[in-house]
Amino acid sequence: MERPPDVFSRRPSLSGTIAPAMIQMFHVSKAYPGDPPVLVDINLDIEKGEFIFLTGPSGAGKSTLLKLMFLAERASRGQVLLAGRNVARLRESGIPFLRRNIGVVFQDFKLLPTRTVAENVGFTLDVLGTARDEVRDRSLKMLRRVGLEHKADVSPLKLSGGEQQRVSLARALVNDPALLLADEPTGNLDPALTVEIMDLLTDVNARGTTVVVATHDATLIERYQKRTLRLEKGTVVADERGAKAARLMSQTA
Amino acid sequence: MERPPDVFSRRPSLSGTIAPAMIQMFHVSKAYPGDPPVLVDINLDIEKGEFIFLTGPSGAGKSTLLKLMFLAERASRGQVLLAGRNVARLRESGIPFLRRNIGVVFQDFKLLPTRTVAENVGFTLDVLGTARDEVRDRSLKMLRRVGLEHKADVSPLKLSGGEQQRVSLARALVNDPALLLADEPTGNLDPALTVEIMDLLTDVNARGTTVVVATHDATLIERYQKRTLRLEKGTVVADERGAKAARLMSQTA
Amino acid sequence: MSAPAKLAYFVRTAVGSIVRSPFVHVIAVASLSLSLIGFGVARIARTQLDALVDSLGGEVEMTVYLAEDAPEAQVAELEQALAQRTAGEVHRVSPAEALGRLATQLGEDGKVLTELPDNPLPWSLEVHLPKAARDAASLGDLARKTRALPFVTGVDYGEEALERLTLIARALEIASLVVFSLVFLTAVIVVSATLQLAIFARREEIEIQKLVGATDRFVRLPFLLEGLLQGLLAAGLALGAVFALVRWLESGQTGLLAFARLDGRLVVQWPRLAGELVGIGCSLGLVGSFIAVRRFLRV
Amino acid sequence: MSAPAKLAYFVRTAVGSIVRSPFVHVIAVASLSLSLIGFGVARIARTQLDALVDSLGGEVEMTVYLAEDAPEAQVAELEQALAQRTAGEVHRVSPAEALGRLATQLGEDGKVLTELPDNPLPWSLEVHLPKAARDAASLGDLARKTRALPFVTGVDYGEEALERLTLIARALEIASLVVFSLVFLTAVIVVSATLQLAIFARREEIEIQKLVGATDRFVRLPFLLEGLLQGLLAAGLALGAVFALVRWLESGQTGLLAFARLDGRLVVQWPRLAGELVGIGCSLGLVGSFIAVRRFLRV
Ligand SMILES: Nc1ncnc2c1ncn2[C@@H]1O[C@H](COP(=O)(O)OP(=O)(O)OP(=O)(O)O)[C@@H](O)[C@H]1O
Ligand SMILES: Nc1ncnc2c1ncn2[C@@H]1O[C@H](COP(=O)(O)OP(=O)(O)OP(=O)(O)O)[C@@H](O)[C@H]1O
Ligand SMILES: [Mg+2]
Ligand SMILES: [Mg+2]
Repeated sequence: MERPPDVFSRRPSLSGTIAPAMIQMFHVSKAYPGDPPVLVDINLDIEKGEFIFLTGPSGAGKSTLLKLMFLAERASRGQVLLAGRNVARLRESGIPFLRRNIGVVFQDFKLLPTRTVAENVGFTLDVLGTARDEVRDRSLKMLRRVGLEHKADVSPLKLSGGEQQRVSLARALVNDPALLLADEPTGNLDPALTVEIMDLLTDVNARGTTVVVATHDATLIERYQKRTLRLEKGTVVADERGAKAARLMSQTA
Repeated sequence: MERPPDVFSRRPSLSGTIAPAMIQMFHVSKAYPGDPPVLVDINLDIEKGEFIFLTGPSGAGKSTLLKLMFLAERASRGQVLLAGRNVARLRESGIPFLRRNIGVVFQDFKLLPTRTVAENVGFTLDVLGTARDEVRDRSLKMLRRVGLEHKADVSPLKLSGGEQQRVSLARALVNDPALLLADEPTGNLDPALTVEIMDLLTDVNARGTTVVVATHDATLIERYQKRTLRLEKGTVVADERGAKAARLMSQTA
Repeated sequence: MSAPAKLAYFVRTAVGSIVRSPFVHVIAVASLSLSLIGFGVARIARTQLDALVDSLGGEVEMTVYLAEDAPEAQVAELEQALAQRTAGEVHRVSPAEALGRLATQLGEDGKVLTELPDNPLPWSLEVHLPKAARDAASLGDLARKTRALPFVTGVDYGEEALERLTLIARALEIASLVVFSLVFLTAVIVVSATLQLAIFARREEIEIQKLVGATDRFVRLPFLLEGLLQGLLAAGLALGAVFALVRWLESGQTGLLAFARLDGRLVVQWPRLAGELVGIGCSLGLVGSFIAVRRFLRV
Repeated sequence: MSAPAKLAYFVRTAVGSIVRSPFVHVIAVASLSLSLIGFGVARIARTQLDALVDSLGGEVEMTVYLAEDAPEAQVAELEQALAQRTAGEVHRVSPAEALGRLATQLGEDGKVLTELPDNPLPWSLEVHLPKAARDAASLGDLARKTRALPFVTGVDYGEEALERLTLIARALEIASLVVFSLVFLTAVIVVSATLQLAIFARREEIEIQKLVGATDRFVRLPFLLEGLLQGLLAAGLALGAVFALVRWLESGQTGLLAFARLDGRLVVQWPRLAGELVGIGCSLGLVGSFIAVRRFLRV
């Protein structure tokens, strides 16, 4: 079996060298065959431990950008580096091991209707070969954190939209990934729950996980004051890392 | 063929009698077998031509309430009247004709990946037996209104989340229904598009369609100042028809 | 919408679905046509096997040996009675004719007969038995009664050969029953299974159609049309395959036909076979999709 | 996780999937076991048909008639040569023995022989031909050469019967080839088709597994196990069905066995048949799911 790339390790490098960034993109473009390009000349640098909002109008390319990050799609041009590793050079058989370090909340949830909620969450651990009891334990614990422990043994078909979204989040977080990609993780949640889930995400982030959240919710961006990338028509039109303090000031003023 | 119930007619009753309400619910409860009840003793009266927001936390029962309105589910107890007609007395074979007057935007979109976007939108018209060319014409016109004419001949699989949501809305509106039920229709849209779509809905409402929108978006409810039903744990905890003016005043003050 | 326009819509939908997801349809058509090929081959084989049984049986005769002093009137009466009971032809055979035949029959050994001082053979009656009369039990009965007549010295009718023939016919009956029911069972299960899976793969479509107000009939019709189209297609393919098989057999490379004594030609009633295949194919397709669509219509 | 624990996980997953969506699995197992029943029946029928051909052929003999003055040394030499060439038994038959046999053979007609003044039959050699030697062409050659010997007056060997026997054997060969390939084709298509549809219905699961970091092997293994389980189950069912069929035939209600002269018993090597069915079932299941899973593994 191939070794998982341990560059994802969150422990500080003992040799004292500078740890590589979590995600780097150099002049990345993405076009689906037969269509105009969706992403054009993207340059990105997301450090380990950052919390990033990704925003922009519908169809701007947010989901596509996230797909490039967990290798559901490959860039048409340019270089994508994950934890310093050039993914273009990665063999097909290496992808699974890379993905085990990445949790993804899909915009359409992607839950299996034939499994229970707990089994859906445990999927990520099953793949790692975790023992059965431990899978169940950790799945339940994670479900409790998103407020759905009581729905553990129910089919996702029987859940409301917001409940499904939280299950998808639980699945993404259950194996404590180094990188969390969340595509519109609060789109079906009421404001109170949104705060709870965002607290969970900041908590996870505080413990070292790099978090990228695609969202349309302006209130969220305003409230949390994190670095925000704004995509429009496939290009990054704003990277408000520096503007953050400014905006914060203008509001408190 | 059975006649469609023409009680949905939006023309004023010639005989001068009072037109029945669009949706009425009396002591309606809904429990899925084996689970605690999802809706408890709901009483509702939605007049023809109203614009209603339905809000409440995740899992409160909003989608379930909408399902009762287009007969995807039947009430466990109580009476549901659609356009004055008691749906409990409706035969199974009458349901399709009733549904033809109701447009539904599903929370999970429910688009067919094997058809093009235009075909998905035209589905509603096909069912009515509309001629082929007219189906195409009206579908394209509707797609233009949601800003997706250029994606007409593409599979929904190739659309972004927000684009899919708008296709679902186009399908719901293409046959100019008397009643529109929209479950979280802007959950995947950016603020600018949300305004556009809401404008479309108010426009449709102005032309006589009764509109019920389930949403988590507080900004929406605040901005549009419509009658808002708030569900919590399966019961209506607030019906802010009267409070509307008051809130409006408190904000402008 | 007018009726033909509506039909056009349904046909378009059915064809569209076949074009869109060819995979499930290819499988359904393949399994349907395999079943139909099985049917066609069994059908032709049955005819050929009947011919084979006949050729194996050859001529079946009953010979009645007459006493030297048999009275002409009674012999004539017996002749008539036998002709009537067996519906066969009856010939009177003279001793000289009988000796000649015997000599031919014996081949090399027959030479001994030429050395006979005089013809020891009696007059006899030869009954050619038509197929219908070749029934071991009733022939045995007839032979016993004839043997009892005072002017009859003996009756031969190839008992053993006849019994074996009866057994062959019966065995073929059973064998074709077993094969037929196996083929039929396979066809029904496989066809309805593939169609159910095909529709299972499209339950989403059915669900959405019903949610936007389609009647059950509206949902069902394109599926039924699909089943019909699949049946037609499968029948065409099966007919082609059976035709090719028959031509191959007739080409003489196999020797199968020489054996069945058909001069290298199979007697196949093509129009009838085509009709049967199309009929069965369409019914299987229709019934299969009907059953299948019913399972997923409850939304 | 340890290897046995991992295996347990895969078995659990496979069994779980069978329990969760029994529908597709029932279909797959049904079509698999129908194919296996077809195979089993064909297998047994082939053995029985071989026996049938033998029984139809009966004894095949060659008779060599010797001249009255045939020199003993050369006759003995011929005897040896024939025994060697045909690998059969050779008997010398005296004129008296030959006449006796002829009389019996002729039945009623045989009475004429008792009236012969003296025995006109020559000495002869009778060659019992074993199965292997029953080849029309080489026997014809042998007969021609023997006939050319000065002390041989004639050779008979039932040319016509032998040729027919050869034809029957050949026809059965061809027929079973056609049936076998039809059954086999059906089996392969149907099994891989149902398994593909079964997996098609679960492409979502495969997609999600791959998205959360499952290796191809991890995705594939439960499907392969499922195929294996299906194969085993189908083999068991098929074996049961074939066993029931054989018992039914042996019960004598059909008369099929009396015909094949097997005293109402079919000679079936059950352990071997069971092994073959399990082997074929498991391979079909494995290969089918392997092909099927490959189609949907690219996510
Ligand atoms: N598989 C595909 N093939 C072709 N075009 C695609 C495909 N997937 C996405 N697109 C197109 O790429 C563009 C960007 O899609 P993407 O899903 O990245 O948008 P997004 O920013 O996530 O939008 P949203 O906020 O609505 O989810 C869209 O116009 C979409 O139609
Ligand atoms: N088919 C079902 N069987 C059993 N329980 C169900 C079923 N559908 C929904 N529920 C339950 O009913 C409750 C209400 O669900 P509903 O979908 O109506 O919520 P909602 O208000 O739309 O929530 P959201 O905002 O998250 O979409 C949830 O707790 C859900 O688990
Ligand atoms: Mg998106
Ligand atoms: Mg909902």
